[in-house]
Amino acid sequence: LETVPTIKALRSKAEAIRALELEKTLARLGEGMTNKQKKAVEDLTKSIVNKLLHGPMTALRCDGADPGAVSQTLANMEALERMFDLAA
Amino acid sequence: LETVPTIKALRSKAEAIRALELEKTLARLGEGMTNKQKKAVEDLTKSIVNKLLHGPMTALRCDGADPGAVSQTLANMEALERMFDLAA
Amino acid sequence: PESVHCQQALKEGKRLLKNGSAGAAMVRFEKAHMLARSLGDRVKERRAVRGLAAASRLAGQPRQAVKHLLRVLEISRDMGDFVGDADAYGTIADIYTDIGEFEHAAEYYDKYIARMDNTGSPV
Amino acid sequence: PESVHCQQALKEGKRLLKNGSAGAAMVRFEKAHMLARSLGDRVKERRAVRGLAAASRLAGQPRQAVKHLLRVLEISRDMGDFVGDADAYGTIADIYTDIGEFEHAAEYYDKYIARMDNTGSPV
Repeated sequence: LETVPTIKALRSKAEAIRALELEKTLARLGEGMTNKQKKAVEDLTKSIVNKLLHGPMTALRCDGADPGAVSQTLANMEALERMFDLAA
Repeated sequence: LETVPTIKALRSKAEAIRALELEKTLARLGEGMTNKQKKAVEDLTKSIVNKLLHGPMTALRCDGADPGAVSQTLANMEALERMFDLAA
Repeated sequence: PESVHCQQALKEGKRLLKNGSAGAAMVRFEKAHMLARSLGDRVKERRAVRGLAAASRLAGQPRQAVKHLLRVLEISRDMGDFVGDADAYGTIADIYTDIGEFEHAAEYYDKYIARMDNTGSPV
Repeated sequence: PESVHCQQALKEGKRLLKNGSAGAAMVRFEKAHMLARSLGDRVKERRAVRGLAAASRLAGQPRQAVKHLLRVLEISRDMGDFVGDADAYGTIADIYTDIGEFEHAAEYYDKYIARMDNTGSPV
Protein backbone atom coordinates (compact mmCIF):
# COMPACT_ATOMS: atom_id res chain seq x y z
CA LEU A 1 0.00 0.00 0.00
CA GLU A 2 2.99 2.29 0.41
CA THR A 3 3.33 2.35 -3.36
CA VAL A 4 -0.18 3.73 -3.99
CA PRO A 5 0.87 7.41 -4.05
CA THR A 6 3.75 6.53 -6.37
CA ILE A 7 1.37 4.88 -8.82
CA LYS A 8 -0.77 8.00 -8.81
CA ALA A 9 2.26 10.29 -9.27
CA LEU A 10 3.62 8.22 -12.17
CA ARG A 11 0.20 8.13 -13.84
CA SER A 12 -0.16 11.86 -13.53
CA LYS A 13 3.34 12.56 -14.85
CA ALA A 14 2.71 10.39 -17.91
CA GLU A 15 -0.74 11.86 -18.46
CA ALA A 16 0.65 15.41 -18.38
CA ILE A 17 3.19 14.54 -21.08
CA ARG A 18 0.61 12.72 -23.20
CA ALA A 19 -2.04 15.44 -22.97
CA LEU A 20 0.40 18.26 -23.74
CA GLU A 21 1.92 16.58 -26.79
CA LEU A 22 -1.50 15.57 -28.10
CA GLU A 23 -2.79 19.10 -27.66
CA LYS A 24 0.19 20.57 -29.53
CA THR A 25 -0.35 18.19 -32.44
CA LEU A 26 -4.10 18.73 -32.63
CA ALA A 27 -3.64 22.50 -32.45
CA ARG A 28 -1.34 22.24 -35.45
CA LEU A 29 -3.42 19.96 -37.64
CA GLY A 30 -6.72 19.35 -35.86
CA GLU A 31 -8.64 21.56 -38.30
CA GLY A 32 -8.30 19.12 -41.16
CA MET A 33 -9.20 16.05 -39.13
CA THR A 34 -12.56 14.46 -38.49
CA ASN A 35 -13.71 13.79 -34.93
CA LYS A 36 -13.26 10.09 -35.56
CA GLN A 37 -9.65 10.64 -36.59
CA LYS A 38 -8.95 12.82 -33.55
CA LYS A 39 -10.44 10.18 -31.28
CA ALA A 40 -8.29 7.48 -32.90
CA VAL A 41 -5.14 9.58 -32.43
CA GLU A 42 -6.09 10.20 -28.79
CA ASP A 43 -6.65 6.47 -28.25
CA LEU A 44 -3.30 5.78 -29.92
CA THR A 45 -1.47 8.05 -27.48
CA LYS A 46 -3.27 6.41 -24.56
CA SER A 47 -2.45 2.90 -25.62
CA ILE A 48 1.24 3.70 -26.16
CA VAL A 49 1.48 5.23 -22.68
CA ASN A 50 -0.45 2.36 -21.10
CA LYS A 51 1.68 -0.30 -22.75
CA LEU A 52 4.90 1.47 -21.83
CA LEU A 53 3.89 1.91 -18.21
CA HIS A 54 2.51 -1.59 -17.78
CA GLY A 55 5.85 -2.98 -16.58
CA PRO A 56 6.67 -0.23 -14.06
CA MET A 57 3.11 -0.22 -12.73
CA THR A 58 3.12 -3.98 -12.27
CA ALA A 59 6.44 -3.62 -10.43
CA LEU A 60 4.73 -1.30 -7.96
CA ARG A 61 2.08 -3.83 -7.01
CA CYS A 62 2.75 -6.94 -4.97
CA ASP A 63 0.78 -9.17 -2.65
CA GLY A 64 2.78 -8.30 0.42
CA ALA A 65 2.76 -11.99 1.39
CA ASP A 66 6.39 -12.70 0.54
CA PRO A 67 8.89 -10.45 2.40
CA GLY A 68 11.40 -10.71 -0.48
CA ALA A 69 8.78 -9.37 -2.88
CA VAL A 70 7.99 -6.50 -0.54
CA SER A 71 11.57 -5.29 -0.39
CA GLN A 72 11.89 -5.59 -4.16
CA THR A 73 8.69 -3.61 -4.66
CA LEU A 74 10.08 -0.90 -2.41
CA ALA A 75 13.33 -0.88 -4.39
CA ASN A 76 11.30 -0.50 -7.58
CA MET A 77 9.35 2.32 -6.00
CA GLU A 78 12.48 4.20 -4.99
CA ALA A 79 14.03 3.74 -8.42
CA LEU A 80 10.88 5.01 -10.15
CA GLU A 81 10.63 8.01 -7.86
CA ARG A 82 14.22 8.91 -8.65
CA MET A 83 13.94 8.30 -12.35
CA PHE A 84 10.62 10.03 -12.97
CA ASP A 85 11.28 12.75 -10.41
CA LEU A 86 8.14 11.93 -8.43
CA ALA A 87 9.00 13.70 -5.18
CA ALA A 88 5.79 13.49 -3.17
CA LEU B 1 29.38 1.68 -19.64
CA GLU B 2 27.72 -1.38 -18.15
CA THR B 3 24.37 0.30 -18.74
CA VAL B 4 24.85 0.71 -22.50
CA PRO B 5 23.11 -2.56 -23.45
CA THR B 6 20.25 -1.70 -21.09
CA ILE B 7 19.73 1.63 -22.83
CA LYS B 8 19.57 -0.15 -26.16
CA ALA B 9 17.15 -2.78 -24.83
CA LEU B 10 14.84 -0.18 -23.32
CA ARG B 11 14.88 1.89 -26.52
CA SER B 12 14.05 -1.14 -28.58
CA LYS B 13 11.23 -2.24 -26.27
CA ALA B 14 9.65 1.21 -26.41
CA GLU B 15 10.13 1.47 -30.16
CA ALA B 16 8.42 -1.89 -30.71
CA ILE B 17 5.37 -0.72 -28.74
CA ARG B 18 5.27 2.64 -30.50
CA ALA B 19 5.66 1.25 -34.00
CA LEU B 20 3.03 -1.47 -33.49
CA GLU B 21 0.40 0.86 -32.06
CA LEU B 22 1.06 3.48 -34.76
CA GLU B 23 0.77 0.86 -37.46
CA LYS B 24 -2.54 -0.41 -36.07
CA THR B 25 -3.97 3.11 -36.00
CA LEU B 26 -2.74 4.04 -39.48
CA ALA B 27 -4.07 0.76 -40.90
CA ARG B 28 -7.47 1.66 -39.48
CA LEU B 29 -7.68 5.28 -40.60
CA GLY B 30 -4.59 6.01 -42.68
CA GLU B 31 -6.60 6.07 -45.92
CA GLY B 32 -8.32 9.31 -45.05
CA MET B 33 -5.19 11.09 -43.87
CA THR B 34 -2.72 13.19 -45.79
CA ASN B 35 0.99 12.38 -45.68
CA LYS B 36 1.53 15.51 -43.62
CA GLN B 37 -1.03 14.34 -41.06
CA LYS B 38 0.49 10.87 -40.87
CA LYS B 39 3.92 12.39 -40.34
CA ALA B 40 2.58 14.62 -37.56
CA VAL B 41 0.96 11.64 -35.82
CA GLU B 42 4.20 9.68 -36.13
CA ASP B 43 6.16 12.59 -34.65
CA LEU B 44 3.60 12.82 -31.85
CA THR B 45 4.11 9.18 -30.88
CA LYS B 46 7.89 9.69 -30.95
CA SER B 47 7.84 12.75 -28.78
CA ILE B 48 5.57 11.13 -26.18
CA VAL B 49 7.88 8.10 -25.96
CA ASN B 50 11.00 10.29 -25.83
CA LYS B 51 9.63 12.51 -23.09
CA LEU B 52 8.44 9.54 -21.05
CA LEU B 53 11.79 7.76 -21.31
CA HIS B 54 13.90 10.82 -20.66
CA GLY B 55 13.98 10.22 -16.89
CA PRO B 56 14.84 6.50 -16.99
CA MET B 57 17.44 7.04 -19.71
CA THR B 58 19.10 9.83 -17.75
CA ALA B 59 19.14 7.51 -14.73
CA LEU B 60 21.15 5.01 -16.76
CA ARG B 61 23.92 7.48 -17.54
CA CYS B 62 26.42 8.73 -14.99
CA ASP B 63 29.95 10.06 -15.05
CA GLY B 64 31.41 7.22 -13.08
CA ALA B 65 33.44 9.72 -11.06
CA ASP B 66 31.46 9.47 -7.85
CA PRO B 67 31.22 5.89 -6.45
CA GLY B 68 27.84 6.64 -4.85
CA ALA B 69 26.47 7.64 -8.24
CA VAL B 70 27.79 4.46 -9.81
CA SER B 71 26.01 2.19 -7.36
CA GLN B 72 22.81 4.17 -7.77
CA THR B 73 23.06 3.92 -11.55
CA LEU B 74 23.45 0.16 -11.22
CA ALA B 75 20.43 0.02 -8.93
CA ASN B 76 18.46 1.97 -11.54
CA MET B 77 19.64 -0.41 -14.22
CA GLU B 78 18.55 -3.47 -12.28
CA ALA B 79 15.17 -1.95 -11.50
CA LEU B 80 14.59 -1.05 -15.16
CA GLU B 81 15.62 -4.50 -16.35
CA ARG B 82 13.14 -6.06 -13.93
CA MET B 83 10.35 -3.65 -14.69
CA PHE B 84 10.63 -3.61 -18.47
CA ASP B 85 11.59 -7.27 -18.68
CA LEU B 86 14.84 -6.52 -20.49
CA ALA B 87 16.63 -9.81 -19.92
CA ALA B 88 19.74 -9.54 -22.07
CA PRO C 1 -31.06 19.66 -33.54
CA GLU C 2 -31.16 17.86 -30.16
CA SER C 3 -27.97 16.12 -31.18
CA VAL C 4 -26.37 19.51 -31.87
CA HIS C 5 -27.50 20.84 -28.49
CA CYS C 6 -26.07 17.78 -26.82
CA GLN C 7 -22.73 18.19 -28.62
CA GLN C 8 -22.66 21.85 -27.65
CA ALA C 9 -23.39 21.15 -23.99
CA LEU C 10 -20.52 18.62 -23.92
CA LYS C 11 -18.18 21.14 -25.47
CA GLU C 12 -19.15 23.91 -23.06
CA GLY C 13 -18.89 21.52 -20.13
CA LYS C 14 -15.35 20.63 -21.14
CA ARG C 15 -14.37 24.28 -21.47
CA LEU C 16 -15.83 25.09 -18.04
CA LEU C 17 -13.97 22.16 -16.52
CA LYS C 18 -10.72 23.56 -17.86
CA ASN C 19 -11.57 26.92 -16.31
CA GLY C 20 -12.16 25.23 -12.98
CA SER C 21 -15.89 26.06 -12.92
CA ALA C 22 -17.13 22.79 -11.50
CA GLY C 23 -20.72 23.83 -10.82
CA ALA C 24 -21.33 25.40 -14.22
CA ALA C 25 -19.70 22.41 -15.93
CA MET C 26 -21.94 20.02 -14.00
CA VAL C 27 -25.08 21.79 -15.27
CA ARG C 28 -23.88 21.42 -18.90
CA PHE C 29 -23.01 17.76 -18.48
CA GLU C 30 -26.36 17.06 -16.85
CA LYS C 31 -28.10 18.67 -19.81
CA ALA C 32 -25.92 16.70 -22.23
CA HIS C 33 -26.67 13.52 -20.30
CA MET C 34 -30.40 14.05 -20.50
CA LEU C 35 -30.29 14.81 -24.23
CA ALA C 36 -28.01 11.87 -24.98
CA ARG C 37 -30.34 9.51 -23.18
CA SER C 38 -33.39 10.80 -24.99
CA LEU C 39 -31.48 10.42 -28.28
CA GLY C 40 -30.32 6.94 -27.35
CA ASP C 41 -26.74 8.01 -28.17
CA ARG C 42 -24.57 5.91 -25.89
CA VAL C 43 -21.26 7.43 -26.95
CA LYS C 44 -22.46 10.91 -25.98
CA GLU C 45 -24.13 9.53 -22.84
CA ARG C 46 -20.81 8.09 -21.76
CA ARG C 47 -19.00 11.34 -22.48
CA ALA C 48 -21.57 13.20 -20.39
CA VAL C 49 -21.17 10.81 -17.47
CA ARG C 50 -17.39 11.08 -17.73
CA GLY C 51 -17.84 14.86 -17.59
CA LEU C 52 -20.06 14.54 -14.52
CA ALA C 53 -17.32 12.47 -12.86
CA ALA C 54 -14.66 15.08 -13.55
CA ALA C 55 -16.93 17.91 -12.42
CA SER C 56 -17.83 16.08 -9.20
CA ARG C 57 -14.18 15.44 -8.46
CA LEU C 58 -13.36 19.09 -9.06
CA ALA C 59 -16.26 20.11 -6.83
CA GLY C 60 -14.85 18.10 -3.93
CA GLN C 61 -17.36 15.22 -4.25
CA PRO C 62 -15.04 12.24 -4.67
CA ARG C 63 -17.61 9.54 -3.88
CA GLN C 64 -20.03 10.99 -6.39
CA ALA C 65 -17.18 11.01 -8.94
CA VAL C 66 -16.48 7.33 -8.31
CA LYS C 67 -20.16 6.52 -8.78
CA HIS C 68 -20.16 8.25 -12.16
CA LEU C 69 -17.00 6.44 -13.24
CA LEU C 70 -18.51 3.07 -12.32
CA ARG C 71 -21.44 4.07 -14.53
CA VAL C 72 -18.97 4.84 -17.36
CA LEU C 73 -17.63 1.29 -17.04
CA GLU C 74 -21.18 -0.08 -17.14
CA ILE C 75 -22.01 1.80 -20.34
CA SER C 76 -18.75 0.59 -21.91
CA ARG C 77 -19.66 -2.99 -21.05
CA ASP C 78 -23.08 -2.55 -22.67
CA MET C 79 -21.40 -1.12 -25.76
CA GLY C 80 -18.70 -3.76 -25.90
CA ASP C 81 -16.13 -0.96 -26.10
CA PHE C 82 -13.42 -1.40 -23.48
CA VAL C 83 -10.79 1.05 -24.77
CA GLY C 84 -11.29 3.51 -21.93
CA ASP C 85 -11.55 0.99 -19.10
CA ALA C 86 -7.93 1.24 -17.91
CA ASP C 87 -8.43 5.00 -17.76
CA ALA C 88 -11.62 4.79 -15.73
CA TYR C 89 -10.19 2.28 -13.23
CA GLY C 90 -7.03 4.36 -12.88
CA THR C 91 -9.02 7.51 -12.19
CA ILE C 92 -11.17 5.76 -9.56
CA ALA C 93 -7.97 4.59 -7.87
CA ASP C 94 -6.50 8.12 -8.03
CA ILE C 95 -9.60 9.46 -6.29
CA TYR C 96 -9.34 6.87 -3.50
CA THR C 97 -5.66 7.81 -3.16
CA ASP C 98 -6.65 11.47 -2.78
CA ILE C 99 -9.00 10.70 0.10
CA GLY C 100 -6.50 8.39 1.79
CA GLU C 101 -8.37 5.12 1.16
CA PHE C 102 -5.32 3.20 0.01
CA GLU C 103 -6.92 -0.26 0.26
CA HIS C 104 -9.60 0.76 -2.23
CA ALA C 105 -7.02 2.55 -4.35
CA ALA C 106 -4.84 -0.57 -4.54
CA GLU C 107 -7.84 -2.67 -5.55
CA TYR C 108 -8.66 -0.37 -8.45
CA TYR C 109 -5.03 0.11 -9.49
CA ASP C 110 -4.89 -3.67 -9.86
CA LYS C 111 -7.85 -3.57 -12.24
CA TYR C 112 -6.18 -0.66 -14.06
CA ILE C 113 -2.91 -2.56 -14.44
CA ALA C 114 -4.71 -5.68 -15.64
CA ARG C 115 -6.25 -3.66 -18.47
CA MET C 116 -3.43 -1.37 -19.53
CA ASP C 117 -1.62 -3.93 -21.62
CA ASN C 118 -4.53 -4.96 -23.79
CA THR C 119 -6.54 -1.89 -24.56
CA GLY C 120 -9.56 -2.60 -26.64
CA SER C 121 -10.50 -6.04 -25.39
CA PRO C 122 -12.17 -7.18 -22.17
CA VAL C 123 -10.02 -8.88 -19.56
CA PRO D 1 7.47 13.03 -62.86
CA GLU D 2 10.98 12.85 -61.32
CA SER D 3 9.38 13.66 -57.99
CA VAL D 4 6.98 10.75 -58.48
CA HIS D 5 9.85 8.39 -59.34
CA CYS D 6 11.70 9.53 -56.24
CA GLN D 7 8.66 8.96 -54.05
CA GLN D 8 8.19 5.52 -55.58
CA ALA D 9 11.82 4.53 -55.04
CA LEU D 10 11.54 5.54 -51.38
CA LYS D 11 8.41 3.48 -50.97
CA GLU D 12 9.90 0.42 -52.63
CA GLY D 13 13.06 0.80 -50.58
CA LYS D 14 11.02 0.79 -47.39
CA ARG D 15 9.11 -2.30 -48.44
CA LEU D 16 12.33 -4.13 -49.32
CA LEU D 17 13.84 -3.18 -45.95
CA LYS D 18 10.85 -4.75 -44.23
CA ASN D 19 11.38 -7.91 -46.25
CA GLY D 20 15.00 -7.99 -45.19
CA SER D 21 16.34 -7.42 -48.73
CA ALA D 22 19.18 -5.05 -47.83
CA GLY D 23 20.88 -5.00 -51.23
CA ALA D 24 17.75 -4.37 -53.26
CA ALA D 25 16.64 -1.70 -50.79
CA MET D 26 20.00 0.02 -51.08
CA VAL D 27 19.64 0.29 -54.86
CA ARG D 28 16.23 1.97 -54.47
CA PHE D 29 17.46 4.41 -51.83
CA GLU D 30 20.47 5.30 -53.95
CA LYS D 31 18.16 6.06 -56.86
CA ALA D 32 15.86 8.11 -54.59
CA HIS D 33 18.88 9.94 -53.22
CA MET D 34 20.10 10.90 -56.68
CA LEU D 35 16.65 12.07 -57.78
CA ALA D 36 16.06 14.03 -54.57
CA ARG D 37 19.37 15.83 -54.97
CA SER D 38 18.67 16.72 -58.57
CA LEU D 39 15.24 17.99 -57.52
CA GLY D 40 16.70 19.93 -54.60
CA ASP D 41 14.16 18.24 -52.30
CA ARG D 42 15.89 18.06 -48.94
CA VAL D 43 13.09 16.24 -47.14
CA LYS D 44 13.23 13.38 -49.65
CA GLU D 45 17.03 13.52 -49.68
CA ARG D 46 17.04 13.00 -45.93
CA ARG D 47 14.58 10.13 -46.17
CA ALA D 48 16.78 8.50 -48.79
CA VAL D 49 19.90 8.84 -46.63
CA ARG D 50 17.98 7.46 -43.64
CA GLY D 51 17.02 4.52 -45.86
CA LEU D 52 20.63 4.02 -46.88
CA ALA D 53 21.59 3.93 -43.20
CA ALA D 54 19.00 1.27 -42.40
CA ALA D 55 19.95 -0.78 -45.45
CA SER D 56 23.66 -0.59 -44.59
CA ARG D 57 22.98 -1.70 -41.06
CA LEU D 58 20.88 -4.60 -42.29
CA ALA D 59 23.63 -5.52 -44.75
CA GLY D 60 26.17 -5.81 -41.91
CA GLN D 61 27.92 -2.51 -42.69
CA PRO D 62 27.61 -0.71 -39.36
CA ARG D 63 30.27 1.95 -40.01
CA GLN D 64 28.67 2.85 -43.30
CA ALA D 65 25.32 3.13 -41.49
CA VAL D 66 26.81 5.53 -38.94
CA LYS D 67 28.23 7.65 -41.74
CA HIS D 68 24.79 7.93 -43.36
CA LEU D 69 23.18 8.83 -40.03
CA LEU D 70 25.72 11.60 -39.44
CA ARG D 71 24.75 12.89 -42.88
CA VAL D 72 21.07 12.82 -41.82
CA LEU D 73 21.98 15.04 -38.86
CA GLU D 74 23.85 17.41 -41.19
CA ILE D 75 20.86 17.76 -43.52
CA SER D 76 18.58 18.38 -40.52
CA ARG D 77 20.91 21.14 -39.33
CA ASP D 78 20.83 22.75 -42.78
CA MET D 79 17.04 22.55 -42.77
CA GLY D 80 16.68 23.81 -39.21
CA ASP D 81 14.48 20.78 -38.48
CA PHE D 82 15.70 18.92 -35.40
CA VAL D 83 12.68 16.68 -34.69
CA GLY D 84 14.45 13.48 -35.71
CA ASP D 85 17.80 14.21 -34.05
CA ALA D 86 17.20 12.19 -30.86
CA ASP D 87 16.24 9.27 -33.12
CA ALA D 88 19.38 9.53 -35.23
CA TYR D 89 21.74 9.83 -32.26
CA GLY D 90 20.00 6.91 -30.54
CA THR D 91 20.34 4.73 -33.63
CA ILE D 92 24.06 5.57 -33.98
CA ALA D 93 24.54 4.58 -30.34
CA ASP D 94 22.59 1.34 -30.88
CA ILE D 95 24.90 0.46 -33.77
CA TYR D 96 28.01 1.09 -31.66
CA THR D 97 26.45 -1.10 -28.94
CA ASP D 98 25.94 -3.87 -31.50
CA ILE D 99 29.61 -3.87 -32.46
CA GLY D 100 30.78 -3.70 -28.85
CA GLU D 101 32.13 -0.13 -28.94
CA PHE D 102 30.53 0.93 -25.68
CA GLU D 103 32.56 4.13 -25.27
CA HIS D 104 31.26 5.46 -28.57
CA ALA D 105 27.79 4.17 -27.76
CA ALA D 106 27.78 6.03 -24.43
CA GLU D 107 28.89 9.22 -26.13
CA TYR D 108 26.01 9.08 -28.61
CA TYR D 109 23.46 7.98 -26.01
CA ASP D 110 24.37 11.14 -24.11
CA LYS D 111 23.56 13.22 -27.19
CA TYR D 112 20.35 11.21 -27.60
CA ILE D 113 19.30 11.82 -24.01
CA ALA D 114 20.10 15.52 -24.25
CA ARG D 115 17.67 15.81 -27.18
CA MET D 116 14.82 13.53 -26.15
CA ASP D 117 13.18 16.00 -23.82
CA ASN D 118 12.92 18.87 -26.24
CA THR D 119 12.08 17.45 -29.60
CA GLY D 120 11.83 20.08 -32.25
CA SER D 121 14.43 22.55 -31.07
CA PRO D 122 18.22 22.43 -31.18
CA VAL D 123 20.09 21.80 -27.96
